[in-house]
Amino acid sequence: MSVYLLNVGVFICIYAILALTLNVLIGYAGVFTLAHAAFFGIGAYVAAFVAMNLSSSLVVVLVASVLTAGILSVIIALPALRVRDEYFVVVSLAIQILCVTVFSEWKGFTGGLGGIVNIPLPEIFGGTIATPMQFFLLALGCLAVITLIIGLMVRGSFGRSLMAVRDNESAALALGKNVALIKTLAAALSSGLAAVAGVVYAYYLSFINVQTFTLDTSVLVMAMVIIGGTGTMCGPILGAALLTMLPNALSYVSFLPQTEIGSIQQLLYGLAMILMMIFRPGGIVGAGRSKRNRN
Amino acid sequence: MSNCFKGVVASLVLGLVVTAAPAQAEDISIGGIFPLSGPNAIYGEIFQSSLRLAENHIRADGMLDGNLRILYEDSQALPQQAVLAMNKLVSVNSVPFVMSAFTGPSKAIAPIANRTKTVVVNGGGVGPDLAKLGEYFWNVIPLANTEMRSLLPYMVRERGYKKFALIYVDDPLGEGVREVLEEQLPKLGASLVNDYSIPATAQQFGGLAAKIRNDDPDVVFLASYGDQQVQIIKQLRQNGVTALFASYSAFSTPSVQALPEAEGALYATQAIDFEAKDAFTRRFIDDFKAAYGKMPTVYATNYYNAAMIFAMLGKELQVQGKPITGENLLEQRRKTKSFALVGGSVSFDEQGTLIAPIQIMEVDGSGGNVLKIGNP
Amino acid sequence: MVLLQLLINGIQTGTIYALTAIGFALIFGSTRIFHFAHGAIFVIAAYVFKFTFGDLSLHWGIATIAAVSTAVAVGLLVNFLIYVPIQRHEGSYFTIFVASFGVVIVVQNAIAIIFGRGFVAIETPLSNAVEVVSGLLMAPLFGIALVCSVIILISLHLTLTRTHVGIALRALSQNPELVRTFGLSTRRLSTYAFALGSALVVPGAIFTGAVSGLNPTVGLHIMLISLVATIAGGIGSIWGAAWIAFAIGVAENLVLWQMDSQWSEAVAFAFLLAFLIFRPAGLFRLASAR
Amino acid sequence: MSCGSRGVTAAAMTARIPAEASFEAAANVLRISGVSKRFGGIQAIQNITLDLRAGLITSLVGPNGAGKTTLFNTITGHIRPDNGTVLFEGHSLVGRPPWNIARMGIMRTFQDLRLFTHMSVEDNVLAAMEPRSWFWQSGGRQAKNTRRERAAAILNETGLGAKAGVLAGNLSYAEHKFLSLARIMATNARLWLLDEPAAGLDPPSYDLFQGLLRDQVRRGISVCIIEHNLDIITGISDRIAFLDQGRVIAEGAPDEILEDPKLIAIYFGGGPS
Repeated sequence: MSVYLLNVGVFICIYAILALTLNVLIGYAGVFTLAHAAFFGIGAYVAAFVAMNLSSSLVVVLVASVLTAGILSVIIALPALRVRDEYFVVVSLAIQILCVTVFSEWKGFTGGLGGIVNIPLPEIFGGTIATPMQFFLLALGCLAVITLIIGLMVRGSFGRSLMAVRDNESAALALGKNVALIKTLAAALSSGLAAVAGVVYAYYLSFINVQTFTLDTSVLVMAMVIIGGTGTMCGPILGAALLTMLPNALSYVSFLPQTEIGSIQQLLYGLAMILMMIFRPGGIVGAGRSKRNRN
Repeated sequence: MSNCFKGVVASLVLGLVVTAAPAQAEDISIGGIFPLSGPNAIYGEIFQSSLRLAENHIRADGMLDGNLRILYEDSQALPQQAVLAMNKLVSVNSVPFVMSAFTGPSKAIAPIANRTKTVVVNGGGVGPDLAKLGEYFWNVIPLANTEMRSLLPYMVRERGYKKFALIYVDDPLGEGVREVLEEQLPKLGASLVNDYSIPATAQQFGGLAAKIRNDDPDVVFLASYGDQQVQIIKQLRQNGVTALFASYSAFSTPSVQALPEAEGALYATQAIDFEAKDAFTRRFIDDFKAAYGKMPTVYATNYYNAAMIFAMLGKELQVQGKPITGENLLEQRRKTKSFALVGGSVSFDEQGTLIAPIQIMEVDGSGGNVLKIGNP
Repeated sequence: MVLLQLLINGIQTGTIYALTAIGFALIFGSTRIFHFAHGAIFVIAAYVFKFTFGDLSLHWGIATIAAVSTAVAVGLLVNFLIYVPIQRHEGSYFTIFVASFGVVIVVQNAIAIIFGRGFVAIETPLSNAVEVVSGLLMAPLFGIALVCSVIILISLHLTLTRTHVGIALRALSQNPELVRTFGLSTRRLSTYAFALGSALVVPGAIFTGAVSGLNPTVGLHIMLISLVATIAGGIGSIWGAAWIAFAIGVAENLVLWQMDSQWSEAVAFAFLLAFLIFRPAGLFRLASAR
Repeated sequence: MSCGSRGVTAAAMTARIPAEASFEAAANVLRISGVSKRFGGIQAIQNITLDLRAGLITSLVGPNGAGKTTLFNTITGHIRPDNGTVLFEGHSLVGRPPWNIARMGIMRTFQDLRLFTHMSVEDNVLAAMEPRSWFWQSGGRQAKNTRRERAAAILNETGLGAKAGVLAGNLSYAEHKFLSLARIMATNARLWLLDEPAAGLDPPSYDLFQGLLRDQVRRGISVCIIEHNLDIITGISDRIAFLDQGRVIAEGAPDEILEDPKLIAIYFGGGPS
């Protein structure tokens, strides 16, 4: 039985990583993006490519994925971050959709809808990670490290700068903050670390295809962050845990029509998002009042 | 901080409770990974209906020493859920044999099957590359390319169609179909004048119609599914495409059969002789009708056959006193020349795909009429 | 000839896009509410029409009225029950957007549960194309759609230029201070904006349902188009939005001439990116300034 | 600067000898020459030429819409002038991004304060202290401690010492004003541009404010203030530049400007805010 729980645990860790990294942008930098799943995907595809063609070493794969995602995000962010607020939401939406198109059309690299199968097991310190327990520990380790990195980051001066930009961009400018640079760094950090989730995912399933990296995933992760609590450290983790297990929980509610489980799940978190925004914009963990001020 | 981690822990415990499900070791358990929720759940129900029948028959005949239990897991027809389910079945219930459906999920779980030496049998997906997923991945359904290899010669030689245009969803199945057309048509002296790939989500085909009209083919070959192919047929006809439609077994779905615009369209499916007189077939058909008040579909039949194949192999192994493991099942299948299944005796090719007769069908508004039955 | 046919199809798609985009542009322009749920209202309107006209087989007039009234009602409800309370405690685009996005998810899945996820088409002989010139086909529906759109656009133009509310709305979308000096309550105006904007989705919804069929997610694509159009057209410029939306519709079809259809959406968004990044003010900024 | 020299009146002599002396001596911190900016149809500022002298408090006075804030925005790079030059300690500012200008040593406050409302008071000050935020700050732990000590000192100076942990958003009006001042004190700016820093302060906090300002000026900070309240202006200004309709129409010592009936007429004609 515990093995199945480990399965769920691995996915919770993966989504927690995504939620935490997305929160860096949404919660701390006040940059609202819908393209997070794209970088999750980039991480996964790069991991698959490296693992199958270059090196089976986990470390190499991790480095490659994180760097690729980080650098790509910088290349995208530099022009994209010239626009703000609603405009950036739409830009990120466009980026997400373009990336999905690339994922499904660049068959040579991504295998399109068919995806990539038989991704080899990761090797680290000479051993391979194979059993669910080992994978769970791997996922948990990654989550812990990322939590640590982000935790330190938001408590340090960079975190202060991010929040300053979030709270009032022009004031931050006037105090000598290079807002564009700060936002770009935040994007690089967020996307780069999101790639780690992609690596774990690709290895764990040893199969990836475009369906996993669509707008739906971006929205799901967004919901995790918002329901858990923007601008907090453990809000996103809690949100990830709750939403990842929601389907399992629902499948035990006997009176629900099984054919509609998927819809009901989405309906529930859609509803949760609305109510949260009306009554508790800070999320479950976050403060009762808003995490953001008028611009 | 602490209270929030309490929250995380609490929710994990919650997960423990809700995800816990009992597993009996003393039974002979096999798995079924089907869409039980989500848009494709209807298929899951069809598969289960005939598997329930198979379970009863196997128990009634005491084919296996031990109580056969089929553990169903929900894939939602999505890769990720399928892998979750596969991991659970393999590592928790340690089943030797899993039945799967749909190309995406099947491809996703195939690596696990080979890694853990667990047999996976597909009775629903027809993507050509399902044949190439390793020795532990079997198909009890002929794949799209097989169907087309008998459909195309008929269309070209006997019906004299020369110019084909292809509209395909750009997924493995669609790709496979295109490859077969590109490879086969020239040999037959026909030509693929143009091929158009569409995303699985597309719904506007007015523009496509314009281009097809411009190509002016004899046949428009479709490689798409369910609602979308209905939309394509409708909109192409509405926009003045008069060419004949053709497809692989995808056209056998009721929605197409009932579609007036599809009248006369050609397609190929696996031929199952429901009229066969052997007791095995009759028992299945009679009991199925008795239980569900209608004729079994091809899919229902395939999964009944899949379960029966397991029972037959398992019986053999028990006779030989071998444990029923994936490895032994594979070995035993290779030893077995042919299986007496619903619709007659069939055998596997070396890749583990069923060699079954194919029938050429025509949409006639009343469930399709058979034009020709032949072995590939 | 293909190109001409594609152009005609493009015009058809473009008109539908334009009408929907105007609705969003009107709401976003005059209230600055990032009303992502506009797409959800589109879906609701379409299904209501399909249900009343197709399933209950009522007269198309009644069905249209039903669709319009539902669309308006939902639009206003979303505004009063969600946006107004949120704006009361704080007004950042972020909170509004998330809530609005929540509405989209809820509606999409509610419809999926009620009507199923599959395609449903509004059956009508009018969507069967007839050959007008040799090799050039047009569905009667296309003519109807075009005429309706033109009438709607003209009447909208009159409303916005001749009526007190219309002028106020336009003023509001250009600078809110002006309106306060007018002594008009922005709250009341935003009600008008939501009513009018929501009503404008109906024709697009009906034609989409008849031409290409519906499914619960059909609203998303059209919503994205409206966003692109509104922002590329320049916030506050309703006609800018209309033109861009129309152009996207045409472009989407023309790319089919050389490309496979999966690129058409990508093309639209490539445009958007270029716009936002190199001309953030939008194409019709100046046009709207007068 | 002819009007500047005429500005040395007997009254002024007696009023602020040291300041006046330093005025004659002081170098130009900021030299604005021929700066104009037009928005659509409106000429916000036209051909402004103005010098800000080191160690003095210069007030920008004038009716609403005279272009005072626009002038600030042009200096700090939030607005790019159509023409003209702005030199800070000899370096041109035109075309530099605001953050760059700020790092050169020009900091400003805003009429609407623009605090970081969801950060603690201390973090507001620290954020101002760390313009360059890479993922880490140089100097490590002990540099960090010195920053914290300095922040605490500044908060005590501005009377916010007790509120260090409070969210900036939850402060009172006066405290907001002082926090925006504290933020600017935390930077090492040599030129401060304050947009109505004292408006609406009650007498005690006003005295505190004036004390702070004088103290800073004594430490060599040059200040330019936009202010409407004439008492405040007379109270703290060393120099006054009078703007109307985007032009500098007079510049000189406070009493000189404020005794000019013509200017007063314009000022009240323009209506105080």
